[in-house]
Amino acid sequence: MAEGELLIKNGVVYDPINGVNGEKKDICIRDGKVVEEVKNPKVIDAGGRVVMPGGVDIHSHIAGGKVNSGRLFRPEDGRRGLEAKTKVCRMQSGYSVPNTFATGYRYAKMGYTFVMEAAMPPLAARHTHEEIVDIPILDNAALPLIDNNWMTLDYVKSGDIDLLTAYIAWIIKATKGYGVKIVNPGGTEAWAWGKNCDLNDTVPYFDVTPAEIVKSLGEANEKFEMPHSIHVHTNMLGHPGNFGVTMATYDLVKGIKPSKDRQVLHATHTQFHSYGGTNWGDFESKADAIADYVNKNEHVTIDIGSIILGDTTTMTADGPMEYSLYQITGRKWTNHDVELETGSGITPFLYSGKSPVNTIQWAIGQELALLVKDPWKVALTTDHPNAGPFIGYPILISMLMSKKRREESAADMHSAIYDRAALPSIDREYDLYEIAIITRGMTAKALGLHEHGKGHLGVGADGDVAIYDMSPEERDAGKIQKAFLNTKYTIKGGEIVVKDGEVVATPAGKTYFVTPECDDTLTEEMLKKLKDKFEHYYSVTFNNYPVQDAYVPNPYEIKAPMRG
Amino acid sequence: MQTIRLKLKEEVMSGNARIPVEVDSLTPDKLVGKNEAEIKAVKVWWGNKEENTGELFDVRVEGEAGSAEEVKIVMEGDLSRVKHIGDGMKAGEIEAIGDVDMHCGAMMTGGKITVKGNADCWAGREMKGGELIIEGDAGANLCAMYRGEMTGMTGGKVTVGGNAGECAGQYMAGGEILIKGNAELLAGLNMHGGKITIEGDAVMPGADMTSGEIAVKGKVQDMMPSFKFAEAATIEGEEYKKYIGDLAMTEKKAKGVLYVK
Amino acid sequence: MEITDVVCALCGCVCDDLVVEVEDNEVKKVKKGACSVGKSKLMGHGRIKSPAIRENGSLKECSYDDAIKKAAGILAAARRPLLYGWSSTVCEADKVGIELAEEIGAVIDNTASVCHGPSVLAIQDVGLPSCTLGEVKNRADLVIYWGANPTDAHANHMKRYSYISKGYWTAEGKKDKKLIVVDVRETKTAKVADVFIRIEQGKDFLVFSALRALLLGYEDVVPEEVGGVSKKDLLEAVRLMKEAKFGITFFGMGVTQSTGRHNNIVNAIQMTRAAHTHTKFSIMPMRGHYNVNGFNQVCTWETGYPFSVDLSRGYAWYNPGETSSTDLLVRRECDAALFIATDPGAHFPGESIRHLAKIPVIQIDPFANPTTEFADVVIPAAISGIESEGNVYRMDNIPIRLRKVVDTEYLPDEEILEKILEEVRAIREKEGE
Amino acid sequence: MNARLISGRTIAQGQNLDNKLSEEYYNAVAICEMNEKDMEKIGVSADENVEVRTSYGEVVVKAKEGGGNPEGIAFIPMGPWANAVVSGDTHGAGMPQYKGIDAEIEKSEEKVLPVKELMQRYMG
Repeated sequence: MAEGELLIKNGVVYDPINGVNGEKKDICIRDGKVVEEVKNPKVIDAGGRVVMPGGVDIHSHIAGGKVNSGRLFRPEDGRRGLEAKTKVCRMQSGYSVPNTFATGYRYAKMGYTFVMEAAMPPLAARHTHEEIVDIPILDNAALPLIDNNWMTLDYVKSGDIDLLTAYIAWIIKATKGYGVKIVNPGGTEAWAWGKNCDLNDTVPYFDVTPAEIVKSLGEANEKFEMPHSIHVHTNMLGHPGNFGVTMATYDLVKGIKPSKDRQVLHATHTQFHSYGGTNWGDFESKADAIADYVNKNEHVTIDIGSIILGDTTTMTADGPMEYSLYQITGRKWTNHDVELETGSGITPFLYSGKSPVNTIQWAIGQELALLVKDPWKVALTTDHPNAGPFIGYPILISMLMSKKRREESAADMHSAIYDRAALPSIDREYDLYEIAIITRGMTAKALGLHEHGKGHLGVGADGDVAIYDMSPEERDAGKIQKAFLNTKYTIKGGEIVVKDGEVVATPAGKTYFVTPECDDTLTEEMLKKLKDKFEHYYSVTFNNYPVQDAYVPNPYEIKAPMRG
Repeated sequence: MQTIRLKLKEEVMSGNARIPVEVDSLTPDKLVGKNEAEIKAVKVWWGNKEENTGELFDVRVEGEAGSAEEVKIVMEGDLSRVKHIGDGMKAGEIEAIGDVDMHCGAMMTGGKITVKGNADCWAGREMKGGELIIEGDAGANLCAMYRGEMTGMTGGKVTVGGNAGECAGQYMAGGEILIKGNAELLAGLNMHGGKITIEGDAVMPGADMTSGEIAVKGKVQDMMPSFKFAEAATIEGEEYKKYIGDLAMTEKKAKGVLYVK
Repeated sequence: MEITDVVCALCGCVCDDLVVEVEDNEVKKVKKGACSVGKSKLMGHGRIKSPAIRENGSLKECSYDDAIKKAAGILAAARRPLLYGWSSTVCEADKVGIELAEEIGAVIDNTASVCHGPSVLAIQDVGLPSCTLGEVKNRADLVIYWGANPTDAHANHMKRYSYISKGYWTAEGKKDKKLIVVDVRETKTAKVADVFIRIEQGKDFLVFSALRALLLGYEDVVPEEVGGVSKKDLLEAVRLMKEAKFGITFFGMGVTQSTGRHNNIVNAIQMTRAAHTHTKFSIMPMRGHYNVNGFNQVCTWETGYPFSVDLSRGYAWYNPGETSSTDLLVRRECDAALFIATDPGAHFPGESIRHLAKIPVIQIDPFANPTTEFADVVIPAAISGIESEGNVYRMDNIPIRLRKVVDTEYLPDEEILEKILEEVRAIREKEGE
Repeated sequence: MNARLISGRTIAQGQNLDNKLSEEYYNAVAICEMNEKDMEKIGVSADENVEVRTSYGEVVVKAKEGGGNPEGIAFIPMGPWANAVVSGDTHGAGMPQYKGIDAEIEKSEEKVLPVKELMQRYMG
């Protein structure tokens, strides 16, 4: 956080949380926070350019074990992003799996100031935090994986939602995590035996179903005033015909009342879950069905996980899915099952516009954004790096804002796009206000971060501002893309970190984490079972498990009291 | 025609440490149109510092050239720690007199390099076109891929007068390699295109190959146990056994052809 | 005073349930958890007493400041410095080391270079289907050690994690499991195996390929004997692999340091992939030092590459075989070297040491060793995991925080490196760079 | 006698990692384990010395029986004695040939050099 005052004048401001839609408006920042007025500020003349709050990414894989395994096994990706150190910046490497430094710089250049690491294996949480600390500029948080955890499975089986509540409180605290992440519930445990689970299959040896896991965690999460809902990667990712499972999963938590004014379930990288057909031959888009569900219901938000064409590195805790993908490509494949908790798989993948399947996938992500009517229910993501690297966001923004650009792109791609996807027939174009919603307003709200100064520019908000080098009237897709790739200015906590597309300062970011406050008696009872797990099945001790404070040198704690 | 003579100064290699000089900036296509003074000012890396070419090399330019095709670079002196000779070269000619260091002819797309001596590891790495002639021995990873890539050499022609080190032609996808001597362990590893001819002996050739062709005219030591004998074959009047492999990559993918005597 | 949950800073097992008795700021007894090697480390040995600088052939004691200044001067002036070691210290120190390497345009490399570097190269070719050690403990009914001898090198490994340990689906310990050992020698580990397969030295690659072919069903092409192993024995191994519910191969330097090197590991991983078409199968390198993996992790997230990283151009150029320590030294490329928490004097081929004797060498280590014999600057350090804390990564990528059990006057590695970095920057500023 | 030489870890070597200038380390590491038949072949009994020669150097170490070695395989624990004779050629992979070096082993009357003297051979 910078000390002193900053005045940004002559900007055209898009601040959806505060209902500001393209108003010429000054922004005053003092000591890192937005204030009513300033007396003796440093002045930035935005010169009629587009001004937005710092971007908030709701779902990205930028730090931790599998991200690093992705970097480690792809030296060939590393050399696609090499940049020498400068007086300000450390060395950079990587395209789909950039090093920590490049991650911070490249996000900041796009005007982002907060990124949620979307999957943290609890047992390896220290690793995620070590990397987060090494990512310059950005504020971060991480979502621990809780759904394939034996403790969770045991409590779901016995129906002890209160004890499950005590457990998720403990594990979120122990990992310095932010909320409840669910990835292929039950399927990842099954994968430890080389198997997988559909929504109503029984998890081997545990006698519970994925559906029961989602519902129980949904209920448990709402026992606290958690800033975020459960964050769900539904079963059968990437399988033709999975859209039914996806909607059935949404339905599971429909009746649960949220503890705060937000969704009950955030469904992530929905593109991978909106597939019709029965095999890769008759594969088709079902984005319309998913969008229709989201339009008709209030308890679900989604992020799109849209494809960026080209080579990338796929990585997920969904081990069986990565295995299927590797079997298709025959390329290198890393798998890492984590005892009693989760797993992960990684394999490189090339999305080609010549492939009918990839083309339809490419259309689906954008269809979701365009068919969900209320932008407050949808977030822009590429599930970095799964559907493509985050530096592809500006491409997506330009696509959503320009039907012409979509048409031009579709013309170069496989003709399946005209038969088995809806994209070519959609006329909608996003405006800048809507872009601001799906890249900061909605994401901050869905994560509950708007109450902590993120995603908006109201008085008291963090002084995180992006000034894009474009006028609000700009319609040229190429120029829009360019503007969103490299800001004129990015300001983080009142400090100019990017100027004219170059990183000029690299302050350390903060780590956001949630402390759910659970009843002591419940916790005591839960701990008996947990300690038994450590005694007999974990390979580390109970006392060495929780993430020590040393791993979070710049903490931002959010307390989540139990619901009264 | 133009000849650019670059002779490495003796003092560059006279210290306790023999710090490599990296000359990827000195190819005919990059030097064409430059006069002697300008060439002397071209930067080359020597350890962690960039130096002027003229500081490290005696530079002499003879003749004129209208295009890179008309440029011939002759490198002399102790070149055994001069790396990246002809790396990325597009056209013209380089003649290196003596043993050269790693990455000679790496990524080259055109032109011709002649090494009058041995070439260290990664000669012709990821080569796409042109011709590389190594009159002596080649080190390991001749014409191979860069770490992690699935494609090595894709085009061009490489001739090794002597022996080649381990993993010659790894992940090769196209082009031709002729090794007049022996090939060490695992020539043609992961090969999926192109042709390797080994006039001498080879050890475990063709492992994990899925396409392309390897012919070994000498002895094969440690034949891979996962190749299937197909038929007898005659090449240039000589009897060979033709094997198909590598079945360890599954039968569906095993389309590599290995000729042994 | 009894301290529990102490983490052993010796090998890649990183056992974290040690109980240690400390009195008068000294480890008096290791009561529980450690193997004899770990115990020996905790009980301590003679230390380097003071920083020292070599003058006229012999080391003269000096202050920390003087030694650090001297070290910084050597590094700042070098055109191709090598910074090597990093595996027996904590990630926090490794991070500073990488920043130092970046500042001076050095090559930074860790001991993986001479132990499991080939495994990393293999992973870069084909990936690594693996798991954490607790998965093995709870599920594995088939354990294979290939070119690995845990009885000597990772003495707690079988007991804590694999063959002997008891877990959820393996409540009876070794009664529920089969152990196959593949090696050139009949090691102590081989002696307790259910099946010992003796292999001809240097022929691992062939044997892996034969097993792959058999696992994929091409029995007809495999000859009667491969690499000194009969087809009958190979078929028996394949039967055990296919019948297992959860198989794991642990491999060691018997494979990485032999003829074929990284390609042996590629083939071992390919064998695992082939076995995975039948059942759940994983593979894991038996990483040697307690934090050899940690350096690889830190170096990867900071530079994009795990070891042997050449930063001379300001960005990373990674190419083991070129940028690895042995090559740099045998080829006499580097003009200065810093060794931290390692001992090339004992562990590098003689040819490399011949070059080290000719160039300035800085050593940071708690203990005198063969490297001390030719070091020009010697800087004693606190012992990580006993006298200072920090993060390390177990062989299965699990991060664990080392605990500090006694106090010390010696500076931790991290602080020594920070001071050198600061000094280097001061020199550069003076030079106007 | 011709043999293939390999080096590797042992318990006693590990116990003295931080203690390399000691006699314990010297006793644990300056040894060569061989098959009994091989020892007979060169006429050496346990605790007598052998000279191990390769194209990369030569070293004198104490002979030891066993170690599970088949005939023709000799084992020296990893350390400065083994490294006096291993190859630094990494074949483009960064890894020296620590295992599988062709060696010639004969009985020797020379003494086994202590660490410091061994290191002195590299100076000058």
